[in-house]
Amino acid sequence: MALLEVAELDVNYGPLAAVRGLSLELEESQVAVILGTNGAGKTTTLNAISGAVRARSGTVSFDGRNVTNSAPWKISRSGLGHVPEGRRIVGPLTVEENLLVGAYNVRSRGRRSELIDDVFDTFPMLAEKRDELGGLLSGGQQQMLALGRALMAEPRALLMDEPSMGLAPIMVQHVMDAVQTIAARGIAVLMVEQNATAAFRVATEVYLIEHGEVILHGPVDQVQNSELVRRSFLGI
Amino acid sequence: MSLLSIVDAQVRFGGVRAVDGVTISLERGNVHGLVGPNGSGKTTLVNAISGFARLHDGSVTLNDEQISGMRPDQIFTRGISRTFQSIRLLSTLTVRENILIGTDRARAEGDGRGAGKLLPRDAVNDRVDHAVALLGLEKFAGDFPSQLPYGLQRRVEIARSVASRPELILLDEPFAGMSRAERDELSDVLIEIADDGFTLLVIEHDMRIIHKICSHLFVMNFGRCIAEGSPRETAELEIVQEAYLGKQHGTA
Amino acid sequence: MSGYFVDAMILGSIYALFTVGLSLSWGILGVLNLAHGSIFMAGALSAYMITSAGALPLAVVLPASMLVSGGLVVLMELVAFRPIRRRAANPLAAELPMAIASVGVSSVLVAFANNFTAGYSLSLPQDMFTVSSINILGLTITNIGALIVVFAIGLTVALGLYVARSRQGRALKVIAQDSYVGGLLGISMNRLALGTMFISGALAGCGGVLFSIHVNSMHAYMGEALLLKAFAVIVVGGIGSIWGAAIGAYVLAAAEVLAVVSVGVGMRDVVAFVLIIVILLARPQGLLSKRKWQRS
Amino acid sequence: APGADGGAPAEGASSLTIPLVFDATGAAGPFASEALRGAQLAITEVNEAGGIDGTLIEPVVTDSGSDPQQAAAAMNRAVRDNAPVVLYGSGSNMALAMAPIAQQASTPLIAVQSGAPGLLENGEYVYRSTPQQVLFHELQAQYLAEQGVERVAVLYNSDNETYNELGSEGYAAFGEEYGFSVESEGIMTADSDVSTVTSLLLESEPDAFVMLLQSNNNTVPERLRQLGFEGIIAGSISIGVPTLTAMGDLANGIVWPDTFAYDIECESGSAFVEAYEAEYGELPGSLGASGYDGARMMIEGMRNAPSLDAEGIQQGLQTVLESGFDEAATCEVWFDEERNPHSPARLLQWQDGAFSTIATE
Amino acid sequence: MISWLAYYDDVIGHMFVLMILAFSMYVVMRVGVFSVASIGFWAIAGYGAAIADQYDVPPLLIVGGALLVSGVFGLLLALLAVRLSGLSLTMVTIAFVLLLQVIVLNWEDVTGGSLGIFGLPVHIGTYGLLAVVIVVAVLLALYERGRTGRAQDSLLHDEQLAQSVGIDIRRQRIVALTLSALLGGLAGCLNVFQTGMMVSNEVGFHVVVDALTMVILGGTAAWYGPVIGAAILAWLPQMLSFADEWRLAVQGVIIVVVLVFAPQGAAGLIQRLARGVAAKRRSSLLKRREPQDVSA
Ligand SMILES: Nc1ncnc2c1ncn2[C@@H]1O[C@H](COP(=O)(O)OP(=O)(O)OP(=O)(O)O)[C@@H](O)[C@H]1O
Ligand SMILES: Nc1ncnc2c1ncn2[C@@H]1O[C@H](COP(=O)(O)OP(=O)(O)OP(=O)(O)O)[C@@H](O)[C@H]1O
Ligand SMILES: CC(C)C[C@H](N)C(=O)O
Ligand SMILES: [Mg+2]
Ligand SMILES: [Mg+2]
Repeated sequence: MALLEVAELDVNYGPLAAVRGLSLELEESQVAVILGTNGAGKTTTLNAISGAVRARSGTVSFDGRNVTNSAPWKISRSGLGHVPEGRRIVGPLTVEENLLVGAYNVRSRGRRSELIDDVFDTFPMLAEKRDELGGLLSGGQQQMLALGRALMAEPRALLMDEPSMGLAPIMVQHVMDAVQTIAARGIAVLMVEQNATAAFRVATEVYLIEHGEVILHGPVDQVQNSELVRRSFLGI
Repeated sequence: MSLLSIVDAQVRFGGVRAVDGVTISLERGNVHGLVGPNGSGKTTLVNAISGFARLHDGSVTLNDEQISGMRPDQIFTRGISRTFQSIRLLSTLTVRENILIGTDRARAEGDGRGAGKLLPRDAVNDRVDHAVALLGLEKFAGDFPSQLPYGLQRRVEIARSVASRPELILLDEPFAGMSRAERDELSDVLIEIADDGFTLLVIEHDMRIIHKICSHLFVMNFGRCIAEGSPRETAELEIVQEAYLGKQHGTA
Repeated sequence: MSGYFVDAMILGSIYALFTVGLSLSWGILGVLNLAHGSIFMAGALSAYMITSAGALPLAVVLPASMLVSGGLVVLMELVAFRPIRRRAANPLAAELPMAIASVGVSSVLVAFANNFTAGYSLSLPQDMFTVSSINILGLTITNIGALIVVFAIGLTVALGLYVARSRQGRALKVIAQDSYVGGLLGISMNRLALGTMFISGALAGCGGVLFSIHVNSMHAYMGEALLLKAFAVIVVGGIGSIWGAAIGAYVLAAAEVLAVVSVGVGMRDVVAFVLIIVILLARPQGLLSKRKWQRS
Repeated sequence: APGADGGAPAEGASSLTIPLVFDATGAAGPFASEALRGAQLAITEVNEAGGIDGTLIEPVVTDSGSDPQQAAAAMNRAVRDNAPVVLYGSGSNMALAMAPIAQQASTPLIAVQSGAPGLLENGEYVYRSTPQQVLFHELQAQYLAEQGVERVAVLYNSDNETYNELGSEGYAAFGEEYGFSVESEGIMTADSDVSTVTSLLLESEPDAFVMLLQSNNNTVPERLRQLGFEGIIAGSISIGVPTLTAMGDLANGIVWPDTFAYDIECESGSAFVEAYEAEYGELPGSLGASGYDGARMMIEGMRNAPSLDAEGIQQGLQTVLESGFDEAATCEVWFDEERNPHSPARLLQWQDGAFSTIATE
Repeated sequence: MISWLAYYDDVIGHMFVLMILAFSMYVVMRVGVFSVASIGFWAIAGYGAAIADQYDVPPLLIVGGALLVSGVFGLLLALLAVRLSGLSLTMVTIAFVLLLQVIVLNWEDVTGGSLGIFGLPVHIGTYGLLAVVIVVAVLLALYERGRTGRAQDSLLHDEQLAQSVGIDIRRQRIVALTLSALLGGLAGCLNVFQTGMMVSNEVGFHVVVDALTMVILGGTAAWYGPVIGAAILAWLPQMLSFADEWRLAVQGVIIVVVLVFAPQGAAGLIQRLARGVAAKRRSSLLKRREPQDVSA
């Protein structure tokens, strides 16, 4: 059975159906990418999985347990991390404190400092800014911090909403490498990404959604050849 | 004569030299690209031009008038508008109203000293309608921003800045969060705007777009402008490849 | 002269007990609880009600009253603050409605107390705690005065360390800023908010009980004057800062005692208000200012 | 048509609606609500005895909220309802707001308590039914002098006009007359911390400490004890038996002047005490007596009135001014040339849970 | 109907006065300036008018003087306070009001101390007040239409954005603070003209709370917010007279309930409903979008 299973998910904003009958599955160590134009319902899907918006119907199960419409904090504690759209760094906390709250449910002080060291290894730029307030970082630095913060919780699956947004090309590569590394450690990754070229380097599965529905789904090498994906997302 | 000249600009935050002696100029009617690694000072440079960051040293001159030291609203009045890297829309106003506030304080043309009269209401409406159409927002004009997906919110942000028809438009990562097709669409819009005689400075990480729309490129690193010139030549430079693009990324 | 020093210490401690909780809920959850004075009173009133059922020592009555006053604030959080926060467009937009709602709650509490006491001042029974004078370091102070000072300093330090050092303390700062992210990080906004509100109420209740023993009186309006003083205390220390509130409390108390002694009793209230104006015009962020964290 | 709180009489022609405006809530609430109970008792009594020549009094109570504007609004409403007379208790501020309206509309207004000096100057339609406190504090000053007191400290509420006058001028004058020096300090009623000001007053080493306070009557003695003060503690009518009882030992020896106490020794007084206790299940205090006497004065005015309308009752009240009235909780009430009421005063002292009279006028 | 109007003449008149006071609070709140200085000007103009009235100064001259004095002082205060933001400004202005209260209570010869000034002629009736309210409301409604309204919104929610689109936030705030002072002064003056008295109850923290309650209950979304808020506050005490000593408690509960269901106040609720209609219209548009439309 898959680690994360979404079945027939429906989400509405008032009268608007933002997600319709969406299903997806994610195994350990798997990296899946969701593609879609603006307004397709990508962010809404991730938010529904982590409990931040209510699903009207359908189920989300994580690790064999039904977590549909549970409180976000409960879902997060069960091991599902989420890097939100637009970074959402806590401005008045320092970089280090931002990372520490990421590890809110890691009780051991020692473990927390190990995790911080790992993040600083991955993003040395954050180590330099350790005592700077999160709100004062540059856009890209904040994106790194958001990623690092999610890793601090030692998640078993990670939702990432456009992780490459605002990152310089060299950093995009770096982040995708990092994704590959964590997936190799057994973590499942579901990412929404507009930079399909970069995402396809590390992803195994692709979901293309439109108007809240999955219109195309398959392994990367197959989907890559689809006319729709080539035209809209790869520009080939 | 250049539209905007920045001479030896310095912005410091405590010990951090976010902008460290930048001297560049922008030519009328051109689309200028501004790239650089994360934290290299691009946004801060835009802040310095638009009056949101105080210069510790150096100067910014627009049409021979020194604008460094002025307040942001005074600088806007002189014909510079900008977007923000993190989206800033007013949740209580509709999309159309959000675009309107960008033009409400625009001055009638021909003055340039910021003392001109406010635009008549009709002219404001025309400009806003034009911007709405340009960015394909007609269908969303009556919506509230929080109801829009990220990519469309970005377009509203851009429309607000463009609608006032300033001499210089500063765009901080306008393409963020857009798919490839959407980027192409938006880049055509920006080219169209430049063709109308406006000057643009665009911060962007997508080199493909940079090559497509820019006639001149600035590269920043550690607060300094380390290279400038035509996008193609500049991107070839080893120093740029190393600091910014990474090894495998020679071509787009 | 040392008598006035003791006065200032006790007064400052009362201000601290009162203000620290107010500052906590305001700075962290954006709840400017204008019913805090009534909660202070409710602590004292509940002590009165508890002891009227039978003679009990302070060691029992105090925790019980703190439970009552903390519980009242928890109730306020549940019926008023949480629903308002949930319905408001953003955290900032909820602040004033929550403050005004707390005024509403306050008038309920005061009306209850007023009807219960028939408008009279009551005294807590003497057998709960016998006030006597003691001598510490050459200063003469009543035992209740000493207790107030000890509680104020002890509780403030404990709370200050908790907020600064603990994981809950950090989490509180997250939910103050962005409850959406708090949820994604596994922080339960509701639980932490309840905990915070409880602490703030319990501290006020503790202050109320000790104060009413100290002055041998409690009545429906006993907390109102303190609320206005608390504004000055918070302004001096900076909103949301525990240490700031404590320092502000003693600064104000010392300034007031000094003013009464050297200028006149009429000057006493002027001190607090002039302090607010002068400090804010000179240093808009308060004496212990926080770093700015917003950029464009 | 106008609402529930006024207008046409409810039960036929034989009842007369009289507005009772009282500060049931707000700063003056504790005092006025007791006064209101006293007033209602007097009205019930007269109704049970058949009313005034067969006309029953139908009281309609309005709460001023201790707010002068609300009190004035209530007075305006009474005028519009053609009320023949209005009874008010107890704060001076509210009375002063109502008085000009009453005078202008020629509607008699009887104020209970409301000791502000200028009240009666509003004109002949404005009456006061209870003696100003300054009239009987002289008894207390006399007592202090007899006890050999040389220095007196006075702590008063500067935001209550009665106490402000008494504290800032009254006692200074007494001091000159009876040969003691006076140090005084004013505080607000809402001040809850009196420690420093008490210490300050004790610096002059007084032999007596006078509290002219609406609140803090129990905190000040506690503070005085903490500071080791051993002189006489004197108070005023606002101390009240419940507060004294609650204070326990602390209250022993406290003296205060009053025109009433529930052991009062005259027929009308003890009848009042008995009736009040029967009605409300507790013994009346000074304010209950004031309210009762206010209503008594109104009833006397009505009895003497040629007709039960404003003009008639005004004439009746003018008669009362000359004759005074007995059947009062304070035994008897008479009026001086300035139309100020007087009653026999006495000085009370608290000891071990009960008071005793230690001096009379 | 006519008799009802005549009967409640003073309540209605008072309601109109409160509306002008609420407008005064509203014009600053609307641009994100949380100043309660209005109450200060209400008090200054009120006492000024009452004192002048005692010397039989012609009413129109008094109004002119009140406007002049509050305008000038308002401008001075604005220049001093404009650099304070958010709650710091609130605190300074609260301190300003409380300081005025101390002055009023202590400067007996002039202000009548705790008693006040009574027995002044009534200069304005309900219809006169209604006319003033209508004029002010129309002016405000015209003022906040379109351009200025949007600028106010941007000031309220995002200063940096406001600056970036050419709005001089400092100037806007000074204008708003001065306008607020003028309206506050006007309201204070009319209050005296309507009631014929000025009392110390009209300055102090509870007046601040009342005024805030009006603005928050009504909402700051549009000019009709304060109108609704003032109407509620003027009539609640009348309608709740049945509750006797529990009146304030009932009033408190009502305020809490309203805020829980409409944290943006009545005006916010009205706008939300209007917004709901807009959203419905949109969603039907969206559904009709064809797939190729988007990917093109
Ligand atoms: N809070 C909201 N209220 C109403 N409608 C909303 C809300 N949030 C999103 N929507 C609508 O739901 C749909 C899906 O939005 P969503 O944010 O999930 O898109 P997305 O795929 O993440 O787009 P983008 O790439 O621009 O981020 C859009 O039509 C959007 O307008
Ligand atoms: N207000 C500030 N206070 C402190 N440091 C700041 C402030 N603004 C910027 N910085 C620092 O200055 C440096 C440059 O930031 P800037 O935002 O200009 O980078 P950028 O080039 O726009 O990066 P990105 O591509 O990530 O957006 C960063 O290290 C940032 O942390
Ligand atoms: C103590 C109170 C009964 C005094 C009363 N308020 C008066 O003005 O006379
Ligand atoms: Mg999205
Ligand atoms: Mg940037």
